[in-house]
Amino acid sequence: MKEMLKITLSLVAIFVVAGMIMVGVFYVTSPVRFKAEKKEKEEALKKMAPEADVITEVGKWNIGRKHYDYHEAKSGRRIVAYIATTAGKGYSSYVKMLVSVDRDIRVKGVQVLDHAETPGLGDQIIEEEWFLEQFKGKEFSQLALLKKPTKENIQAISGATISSRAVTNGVKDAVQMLIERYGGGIKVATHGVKK
Amino acid sequence: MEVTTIKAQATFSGGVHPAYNKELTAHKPAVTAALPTRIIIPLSQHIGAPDKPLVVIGQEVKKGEKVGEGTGFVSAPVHASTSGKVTAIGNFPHPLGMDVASVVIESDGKDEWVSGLKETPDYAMLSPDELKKMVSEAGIVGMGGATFPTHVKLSPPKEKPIDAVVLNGAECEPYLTADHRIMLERPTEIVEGLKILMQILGVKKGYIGIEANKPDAIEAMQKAVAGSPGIAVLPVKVKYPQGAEKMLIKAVVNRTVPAGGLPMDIGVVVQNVGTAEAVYNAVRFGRPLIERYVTVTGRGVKEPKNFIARIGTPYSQLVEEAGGFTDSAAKVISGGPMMGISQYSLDVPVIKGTSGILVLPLAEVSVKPYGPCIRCARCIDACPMKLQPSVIGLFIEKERYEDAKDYNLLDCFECGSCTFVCPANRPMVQWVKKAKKELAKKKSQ
Amino acid sequence: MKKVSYWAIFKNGLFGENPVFRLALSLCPAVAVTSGVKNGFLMGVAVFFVMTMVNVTVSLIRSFISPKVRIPAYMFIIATWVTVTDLVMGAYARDVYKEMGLYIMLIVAFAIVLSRAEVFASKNKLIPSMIDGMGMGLGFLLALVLIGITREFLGKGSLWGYDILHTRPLLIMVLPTGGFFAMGLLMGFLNWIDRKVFGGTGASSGGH
Amino acid sequence: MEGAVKEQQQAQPQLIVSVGPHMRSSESTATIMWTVSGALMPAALMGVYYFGFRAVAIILVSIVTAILSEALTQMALRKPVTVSDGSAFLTGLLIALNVPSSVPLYIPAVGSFVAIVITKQLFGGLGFNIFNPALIGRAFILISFPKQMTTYYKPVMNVTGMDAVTTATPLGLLKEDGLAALLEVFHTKAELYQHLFVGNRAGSLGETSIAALLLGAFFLLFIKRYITWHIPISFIATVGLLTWLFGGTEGLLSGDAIFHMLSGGLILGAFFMATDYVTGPSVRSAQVIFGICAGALTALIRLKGGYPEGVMFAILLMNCFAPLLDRRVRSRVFGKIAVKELK
Amino acid sequence: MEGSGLWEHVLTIFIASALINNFVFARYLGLCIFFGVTKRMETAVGMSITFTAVMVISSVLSWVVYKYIMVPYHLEYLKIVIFIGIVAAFVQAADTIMKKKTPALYYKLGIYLALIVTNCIIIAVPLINAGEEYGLFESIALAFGSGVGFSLALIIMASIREKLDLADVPKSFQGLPIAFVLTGLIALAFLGFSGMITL
Repeated sequence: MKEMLKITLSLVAIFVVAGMIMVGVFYVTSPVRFKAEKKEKEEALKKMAPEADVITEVGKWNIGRKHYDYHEAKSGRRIVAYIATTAGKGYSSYVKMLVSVDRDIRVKGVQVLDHAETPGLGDQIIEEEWFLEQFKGKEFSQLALLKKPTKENIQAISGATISSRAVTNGVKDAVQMLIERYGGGIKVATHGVKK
Repeated sequence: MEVTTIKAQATFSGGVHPAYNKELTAHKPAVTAALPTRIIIPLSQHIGAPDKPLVVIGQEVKKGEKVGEGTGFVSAPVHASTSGKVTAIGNFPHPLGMDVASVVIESDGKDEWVSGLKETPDYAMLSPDELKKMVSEAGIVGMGGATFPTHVKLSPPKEKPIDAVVLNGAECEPYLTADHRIMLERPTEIVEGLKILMQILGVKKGYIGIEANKPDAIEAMQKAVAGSPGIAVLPVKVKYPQGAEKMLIKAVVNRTVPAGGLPMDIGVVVQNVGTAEAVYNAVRFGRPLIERYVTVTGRGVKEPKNFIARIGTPYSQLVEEAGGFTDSAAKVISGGPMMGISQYSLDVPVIKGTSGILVLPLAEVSVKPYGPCIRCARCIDACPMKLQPSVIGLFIEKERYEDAKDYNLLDCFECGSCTFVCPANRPMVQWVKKAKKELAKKKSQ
Repeated sequence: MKKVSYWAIFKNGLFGENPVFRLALSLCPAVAVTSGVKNGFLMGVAVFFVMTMVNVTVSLIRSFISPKVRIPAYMFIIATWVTVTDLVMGAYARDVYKEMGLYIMLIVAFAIVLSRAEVFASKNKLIPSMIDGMGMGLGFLLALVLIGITREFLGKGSLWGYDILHTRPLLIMVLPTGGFFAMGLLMGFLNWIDRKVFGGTGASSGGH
Repeated sequence: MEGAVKEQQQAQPQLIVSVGPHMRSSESTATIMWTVSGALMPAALMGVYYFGFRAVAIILVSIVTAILSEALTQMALRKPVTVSDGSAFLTGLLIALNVPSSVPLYIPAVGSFVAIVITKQLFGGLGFNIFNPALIGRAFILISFPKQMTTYYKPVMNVTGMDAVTTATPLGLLKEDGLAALLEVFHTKAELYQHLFVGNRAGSLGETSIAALLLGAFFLLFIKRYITWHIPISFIATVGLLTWLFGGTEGLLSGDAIFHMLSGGLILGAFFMATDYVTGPSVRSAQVIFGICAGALTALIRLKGGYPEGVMFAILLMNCFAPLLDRRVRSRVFGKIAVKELK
Repeated sequence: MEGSGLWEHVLTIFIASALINNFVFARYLGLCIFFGVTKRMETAVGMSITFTAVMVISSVLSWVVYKYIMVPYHLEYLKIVIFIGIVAAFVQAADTIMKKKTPALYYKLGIYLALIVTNCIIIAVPLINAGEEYGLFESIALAFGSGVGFSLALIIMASIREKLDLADVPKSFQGLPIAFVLTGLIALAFLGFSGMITL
């Protein structure tokens, strides 16, 4: 009986001390982590609209079961860009992206946040800088993927068509959503996005 | 009879097609070999315990006199194959590869039959037991090579009723033509022998299975069975090992001997055509088994021939009578090339199971080293027992005998088909023999 | 216990009983996080930290804890230190953590940590235990770095993220299948060296 | 009686004594390997005809690398060097036939090296490899050099192989752009089938000309009887059936089975690589299962997977399962009523 | 996947975790056990059965605790301690109950129970479930899929290693090194499934 008590007490003592250590570390690190996460996101957003001084989240939208958000970027009181998180279905993963558009809902920039596409093939969407570059200035109707050189539309990376399509579709979805929210006069040429 | 008309060649699944080489001797009538001056009669010419000698050194014996007798049921007596004097009793080389107790008789040249041989023209009136006794006394064993005492095979237990006797005239071993010749030269005797066997077993159906590459033998046998009710001659497909008991039964009566079982389990008794002839001689004339057909062949002898040779005749004499070795002779095999046993010397005598002496020239002797198994499955296709020799071989190579047993090693009857076809030259039969020995050793421990 | 020099204890973890190549314990992270040197190094640091701390803790309380409940107690201690590591890396090493957070958490299931606590720390004083933990941790770290160098150099043509070859010689090396190849070939190669150069048995233990 | 073939020579006329059988068939591992290599020659020649000098260079490089790798590894392991058995030659040839004509020459060399050293010699050499060496070699270089290995040239039909134009394979076209794009290139279905059959299309060196491949396959199946129908026919038929059932865009039964059976590496794979003795099951019924599963996997990868062609992965996956098949499916022993339940 | 129902998602998770993201071949988890128990087919099969059962049940328990205790009280950061506690407690309980109720089964599978606690998959699955915020059925699908995938890996590996026993592997590579290379080759073959499903 006495031994049982001793065992229990010793275990409880370990639990308590260990628990205190963990709680202590948690309280030290969690604000750091929270801040770091927030900063990461802000920096990513900032990159999408360098001229803005305030970027605020204004709503949520979703593709299928997945939820994404979108933001307004303001310089002073003037809106300079809308930024949406989005994703497109790639070869072996969803390619998560940030898409920013200007007030005319033309693409300002695309940034890939996260993906798990095949090294050497799919990950060329990041490695080949011209690919994301060519989205700049495109209107919704121009967001079509072609497998030949094009200035008007989007040219796929040869050998990485599926990943290229993932990016294009993700951007298209986001732009369409932003047109629906902010487009006003802009007509959506082809409604219903092929995925 | 419903079976006589079957033209389609029945067979079993598996098997191989080695070059048959029978043209060397098939057309040559058997000649009686000369009387040897010295005859060696091994006391072990059958499966079972060796006989005890009935003679002493210096004793005069007559042709046909019993010189050795067994003690158990599974045994067969041996007889002097000529008249003369016993000059030695001791261990002498034997074609199965070891030295065996034997009786040596110096021939007196007179070749006198022992007195008191009883002729029985009306043997059809005898009872099965009387007939069986005669067969047993005559020392008859399976002459296809297995040398199982015939009277034992003719005494199935009561709970296993027999309904058919199959005579084995397939002779699937390449080169050999002894059975072929005996069927051509003594068809009536064979059929009468078959009838005696049927009488002993009390069965109504008799079959003679002959490989289709011996049309003359088939014709001769068909002629001989004409008018005998219940007996039919059946051509079977030319394929090795068509003459193996289980394979012949499958082909002739389309029954499958259960694995690990015997033909009697499915109501069949198989005997070699030569055995049937010996049975006839024993019953009709009271003569014991003292001579047999022997093919001496191969490109290592000058004049391949068929002989009627006395039991005990040294191989050297028969080889000499066949013109002697050619310059390139390199290997002497007792029996056929597939299951025969290669010999260290020509001093061994013809025994009851000696169907042939094959002499191969150097060029035909395979001495290639073996390589790794490439799992081509040719052996699996070839195995008449449908085993997986490749896997069995791999296990034995690593000395994993229990695993080999798990792959039905013990069902192998060592026909050599797998080894014949193996492109990597793997000595499967040799391994199987070794594994069986190791397993037996383990069991006896 | 026989008096063994600290250096011997330390060296044992590095070479003689290298947790990855010799003891063949905790193989999962060895392949999982070593597509790059940096990840392998940080994983190694995490394991180094956890092992040292666990050994220290276990050694401190070894007289105080009843042998009957020592395994659950050790596991709890391990889980605690892993949680601490996880929280710290989650806060201060963000970019690595995003890639291999799951594997950091899985240090909790590493057989090597529990086995050193049980085999060594529970029977030894504080300092030797700490040195054993450090030696083992460092051995683990070295192994991970070695695999990481092989894979990153061959797979990406870079080291620690710095592009060296400006081409990717064998992309397969950064994929799971390449990790297995790298492990197998390195292990075989080290066995070979062990046999040829040091005359050892050159056999890896049978796993686990 | 121990040992392989023991020669014992005695005083008498020096007789050779060995355990039977004393006759052996004339076939050897080497004749099999060289004959299979020979049966691939029509396909190799067609590859040279369509893709020019580059094809010759690729074939030479991969064969030489394979043979060198085998010889050097065997020397390093102090084993007898057995390159004369033709198995390394065959592996090298198969790798060459399985790469596009566009690849730089070091790529097939890497493939041959991996095939011989990692897939075969590390596992104990010929007869013990678990996977088809040529296919592992190809998979390895496909993953390592994805861009080069998926860049195909149109057949040029001139000696130099210059001025080649890159294009997608028919399967690639179908997967990425649909049937319409395929017909845009080949005009009509009949023309498509004809191009596939004679081999005037983009693809790996040795896979394009179905006619040449079938010639070799016919030789092996019916003349030499080195392979049996079990694996190739069940393999191809399953691909045909499943692509017919599910391969169409207009619901069930609208797929183009003929197209699927003629395109990609199916014929090459089914007759020359799935039939590899070492890496497939050896019992016939297991071979049929092997073929059907490989066919199903091929159809699955082609129709649903990430790669346009699935033959290579299908065979490799089935190589994984071959030991299991071997274990579960054994030959029915003569006279055994039912095979005893295994552990 | 868009717009598709829960069940399709569940099925997707199941297939993906069994084949495409197979824990052994694509995520390198459970390797100690994978190499440890695949020397003989019997142990591989025993481990497969035990593992899959423990996997599913413990991940359900973990899910319940996570969803109804840890999330409401913001204790997510303790998930490592709590999950390993749940697994260990469950394995201990299963051990005791099996020993009492079904000694025959215990005799067959008991030895594997002890090994399971140090298997990283068993702790990885609840951690992934928590990270992905899966629902109950998705969690079960991941657990069962992982169990099936792991079993598949064990059985393939065991059958191949039995064959490998007969092979003449170079000395330095015998044992683990060749097992690693072999796993790499199997993983290479399993790449054929890649791109089939996107999670």
